[in-house]
Amino acid sequence: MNAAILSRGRLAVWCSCLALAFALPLVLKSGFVISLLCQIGIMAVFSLSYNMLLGQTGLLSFGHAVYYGLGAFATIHLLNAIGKGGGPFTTALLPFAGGLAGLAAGLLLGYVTTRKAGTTFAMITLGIGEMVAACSLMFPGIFGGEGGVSGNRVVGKETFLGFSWGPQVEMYGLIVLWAFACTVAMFALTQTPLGRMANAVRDNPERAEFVGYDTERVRFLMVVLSGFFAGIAGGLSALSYEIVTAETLNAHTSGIVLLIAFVGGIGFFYGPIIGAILVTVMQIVIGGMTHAWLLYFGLFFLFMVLMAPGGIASLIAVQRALWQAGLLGRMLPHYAATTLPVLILLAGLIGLVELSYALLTGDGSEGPSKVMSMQLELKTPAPWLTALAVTGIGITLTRWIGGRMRHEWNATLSTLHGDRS
Amino acid sequence: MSVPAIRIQGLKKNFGASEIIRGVDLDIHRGERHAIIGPNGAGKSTLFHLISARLPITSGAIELKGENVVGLKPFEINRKGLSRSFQITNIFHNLSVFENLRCAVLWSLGYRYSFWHRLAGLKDARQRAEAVMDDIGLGKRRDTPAGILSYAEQRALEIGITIASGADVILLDEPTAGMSNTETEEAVALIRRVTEGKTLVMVEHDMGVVFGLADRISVLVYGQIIATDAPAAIRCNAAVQEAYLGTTLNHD
Amino acid sequence: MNHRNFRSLAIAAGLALVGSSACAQVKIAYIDPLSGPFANVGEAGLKGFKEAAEILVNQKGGIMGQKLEYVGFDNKGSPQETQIQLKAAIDQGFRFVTQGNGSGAAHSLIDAVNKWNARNPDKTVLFFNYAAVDPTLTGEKCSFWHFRFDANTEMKMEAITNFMENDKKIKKVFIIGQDYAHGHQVAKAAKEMLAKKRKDVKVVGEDLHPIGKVKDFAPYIAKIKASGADTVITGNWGNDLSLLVKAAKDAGLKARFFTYYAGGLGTPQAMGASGNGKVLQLTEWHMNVPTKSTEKFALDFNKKYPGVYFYYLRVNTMTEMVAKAMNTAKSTDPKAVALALEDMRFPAENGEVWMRKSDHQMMQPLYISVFSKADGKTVKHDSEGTGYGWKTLASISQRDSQLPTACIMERP
Amino acid sequence: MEFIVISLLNGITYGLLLFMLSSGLTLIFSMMGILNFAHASFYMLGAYFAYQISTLVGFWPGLLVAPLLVGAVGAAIECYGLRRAHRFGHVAELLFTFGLAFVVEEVVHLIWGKVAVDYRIPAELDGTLFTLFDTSFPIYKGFMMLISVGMLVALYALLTRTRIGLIIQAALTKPDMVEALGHNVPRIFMLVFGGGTALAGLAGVIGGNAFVTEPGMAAAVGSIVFVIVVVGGLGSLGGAFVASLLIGCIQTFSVGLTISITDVFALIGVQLPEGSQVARLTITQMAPVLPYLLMVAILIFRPRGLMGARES
Repeated sequence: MNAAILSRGRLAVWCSCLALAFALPLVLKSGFVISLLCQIGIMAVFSLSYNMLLGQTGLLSFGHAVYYGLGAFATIHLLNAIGKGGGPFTTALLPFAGGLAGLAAGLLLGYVTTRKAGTTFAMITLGIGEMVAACSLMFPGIFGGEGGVSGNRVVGKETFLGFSWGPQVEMYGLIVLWAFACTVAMFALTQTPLGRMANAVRDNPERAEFVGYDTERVRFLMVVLSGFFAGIAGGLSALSYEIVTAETLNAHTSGIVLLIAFVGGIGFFYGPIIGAILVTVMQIVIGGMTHAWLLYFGLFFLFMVLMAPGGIASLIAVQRALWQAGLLGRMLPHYAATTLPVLILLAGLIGLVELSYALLTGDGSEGPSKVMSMQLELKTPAPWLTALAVTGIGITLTRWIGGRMRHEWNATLSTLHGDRS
Repeated sequence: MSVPAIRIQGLKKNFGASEIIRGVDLDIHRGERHAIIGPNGAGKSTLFHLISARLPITSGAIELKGENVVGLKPFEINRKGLSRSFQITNIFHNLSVFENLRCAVLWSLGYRYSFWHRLAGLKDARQRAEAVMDDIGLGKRRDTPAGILSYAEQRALEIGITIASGADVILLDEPTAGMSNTETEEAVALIRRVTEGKTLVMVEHDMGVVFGLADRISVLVYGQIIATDAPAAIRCNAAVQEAYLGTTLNHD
Repeated sequence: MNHRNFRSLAIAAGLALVGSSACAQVKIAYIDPLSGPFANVGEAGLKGFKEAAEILVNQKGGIMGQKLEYVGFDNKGSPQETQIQLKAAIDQGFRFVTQGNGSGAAHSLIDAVNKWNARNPDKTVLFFNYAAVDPTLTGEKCSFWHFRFDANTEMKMEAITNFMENDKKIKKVFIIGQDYAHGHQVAKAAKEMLAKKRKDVKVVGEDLHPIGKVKDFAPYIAKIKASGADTVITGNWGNDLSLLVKAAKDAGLKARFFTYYAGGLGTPQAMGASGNGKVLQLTEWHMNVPTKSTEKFALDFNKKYPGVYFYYLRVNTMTEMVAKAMNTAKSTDPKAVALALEDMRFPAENGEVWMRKSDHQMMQPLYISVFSKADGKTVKHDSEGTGYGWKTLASISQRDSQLPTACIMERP
Repeated sequence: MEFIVISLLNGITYGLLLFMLSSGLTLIFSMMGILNFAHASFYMLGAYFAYQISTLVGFWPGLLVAPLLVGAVGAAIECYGLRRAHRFGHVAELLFTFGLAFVVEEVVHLIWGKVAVDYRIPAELDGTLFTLFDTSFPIYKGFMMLISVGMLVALYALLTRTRIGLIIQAALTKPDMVEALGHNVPRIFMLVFGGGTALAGLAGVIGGNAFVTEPGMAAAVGSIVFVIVVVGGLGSLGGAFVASLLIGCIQTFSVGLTISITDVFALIGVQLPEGSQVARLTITQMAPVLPYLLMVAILIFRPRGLMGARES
């Protein structure tokens, strides 16, 4: 370890994150929350590995799930193959095998995909992703067909330091360890010559060639390494769920990881972690609250693309910069003032969406239906008009107050940049 | 004389039906400062692109220090010790000045695609990048993202990236284009300083710069070199005068 | 439920179970896709369960005075999400889960339930499967904690081939299916059973196509046509089935289609007239099977939920059987309920059904019917408002679709 | 012989439909540099609009109105969404269309429900056009071919006979030049995006009832259209045309080939070990994967595509 990775501030942040991760299950004891945390840990590793491509090398991939899925299958097959011969210690090391499978897949597929960058790369990965997903259903012997391949992570009767990995909490601990190790490794990678040259290739591939680097090779290596970490994430998911299905390597999984990385912020190392937390919680918690979650999710994503293309992390970074420049105080009243109209607007919009969903998927019976814990008569205009009115008021207020905020925002930003340059 | 730094023979380049480079023969000696001048559209930048393999040649031969480099990729030529700058600023916009320069020195220091070395621990890379940074006068802008530097600073960085790897053959494509007089003077001093002991080939429009810097000058007109000589001789060359000033001078 | 009913029920409950609250409920978690591409299937199923619980159990006195309630959990069709939702349900105190869409999710659930019960013997969970038909679920992977209320792929094929045995018009059979476990199982069962029962029938072709990827089935139809087949057997469902039938009609293919899933959830609508007289299905029930009360139940259901059509009789059967088992066992402990369900014989609306103890596979009567123009008599009701409905060709008693099982059950 | 002719007809019909989709995608890509991920969503919208119109006033008005509506929706999305995303670069644009595909699918769920709608072929087109070797060829397929070819001719005329067509054509080969000439005006972008999506909408109108109109229809064709664009060569309309027909035919012909991979290798004298899963696969089973294999092969051996002029 070294000074660059472990500068005092950074060391403190890393350690407190690790401590927090280990402390969480002490506070949140429900099995559901533990499962949710496991999922977040897995997705954090997966999306960080994805960001090695998108954020750091500028490669937009639509087929990253291939590495994740192959890693998962390799792990589960190995788990089953070792069977009684293993023990908790070998089980704990299995995600590494998943990583190697991801690495091997990266070697093979990366050769084809990294011949191109940019849009072509995006399309090729999409095609290869589709191809692997389609193949996976043709070979039920390897991919288990529709039912997938399942295994049992509890091997034998003995324990390793008291852990059998049976209870989900123990699995969570294992995931935290792996996720932490992977995060440190991936961060360290950004601080190496290859990591830096990946940034250079992202910014200006031509110039990178003229300082002696083969951009194709840089992209290839990044795909391979990213495949390795994606494979580890897949291996962790195999151990956590004890089942792997062909779904883990299809386009949907690839799409989700892209969403996570982007929403979190691809320009920052920690962005995907924020994304993993946010998106997983949205998916599972909001998904449990409303059936319209996919729509909300899509709209939220579009909003992020148009309004905050740097993701949540960039928003945080800007606030931090403002704070350091002593300008945050100038913006805070405006943030506060904007909150109310935005909330009104959201309430109106959500009301409209939920009403529509209730009308279309509801029980269709006469009489009131339950929408957002209110008993409403869907067939009468009253709730609709109310929702429309609230939306209208929200739009007007948001435009009015938001316009003033934007003015102030631009002024503050120019002050900020003025200070800098 | 020893093997020339660059030897070009019968070089041709066609874009579709139009010939842009129509048979260039040129020897660049080791250690000389060589300028290529000529009217707009003469093919100066194209010639650079051909030498540095940014564009494939149509026919002919190019040797770098006696070695055939036709068909090599840009990075392979770079690794053989030829480095170039661009007319349109070509830097890593999101990286800081220091990172730009460090990227430029990594390969030549042999770190290749290493993902086991820690950048912060690479003392030689840091020192070299810092030395170049001071050379080009950007020491104070060390951590500024290259994208928000002023134009002249970006041009200086462009030169910095080009020389940082320690290549002994340097190609500069209009290094002072778009600069004010003072900036140009500083740039000339910079170029003179950093190319000490190296082979320099440059394309330049500013005759003050050309005649101030160059040991020899080649004049490229319509894809052919009409003259290669010392500055003083070029000044009096009739063909050059004709090319630059039209036909006001008598041929005979 | 109206107020008076509720009060009388509350009093009844109060009398029956001293100490238990009148509002106590038996809750079953319904873990199926409620969003995403298969949400329509999942939502239709949930509505069916809720309706069945209300009308068939709660309005008839409930379970030991308690109300039965199904609560939806959205597994988005994913086996992994299924496990997360199972944890969520267990956290909320659910001890019974039901699922049906997709054998992948069913495998995931059966595994998770087995492991959970092994690791938490004091908080066991019981899994009722209403539609996942992979034979291995009651075969090699059978579990004490799993009950299946739908006939599995092999049993259905047994019924279909029994029917074919007597239909001498059938000479050449073509098997087409989706290229995944279910399609493979259908094809395998069809070939084996035909070889046993009708040596004179030739299987003239067999094709597997990737699931959900084929837009134009014309080339497959051309092949079927070239093979001279008079009968097609397919396990296809959803669009893969509708498109197949449509393409057959376009190309003028005369062969009949024996299907598993032509009867519901949008397929009749998508097939429309092109299925007329050519598409046969095997189900435990359809709208034109005479029953005591299900006809009314279904009509009320269809009226109450426009656009959703009552399809799963087994949902009703399962709900009633579970209620009966709980009432018999006088307990809502999963193990007690499981023991009460074993070997239960129950007079369902489509005939007597039997829950076999050895593998927890329910045996029930099955019907082969053909898609034909509704005429108000034999085809009294049309399907999904298409003007076409199902006409019964044959009924198969529960005994005739029984098959031996490979199940070696570990009992607690 | 029979098999070949029938398969050829089927392949060409399918290929022409694919071309209607990929031509719009190619146009948008060459003009704007945007890979419209939501392109197939507009195809779906076309089908649903046409269904809605057909329930109100019949099929024929829908044939005209639905594509125009889709085009209008496309133009509006370009104007209010894409243009903003454009400022953040190509990745943001691509992601915008990616998210758009999500939202369109959900909105379709919301308005038309999650099951297939009953979008039928009009009675006057329902029937047999001719019977060939005992297999009937439906009128509707003939109609689809007619519309596709008509559209092809119209597109050709537009590109070669009008000013905007010439600009678009120039953009296909020399995007920088067109930009430099000051044609990079938002209005042209809007028109091209609207036009491209309208083409997809038209494909939806005639494809929706030939196949099934349901919320998954966009995802089903989405990736194959990308394969066509890559195989044909980015920005090449001719390439997209050839690739569409090629892939249409590959998909129909491969279905008819029951030989397995073992047989294929046996033809070239290689004996594969018995019993492995790969070796037992037949070409038929692989049919839908073949386009992707073709794409990979093209990328390895001819990276700029069949007729592509430039690499991206």
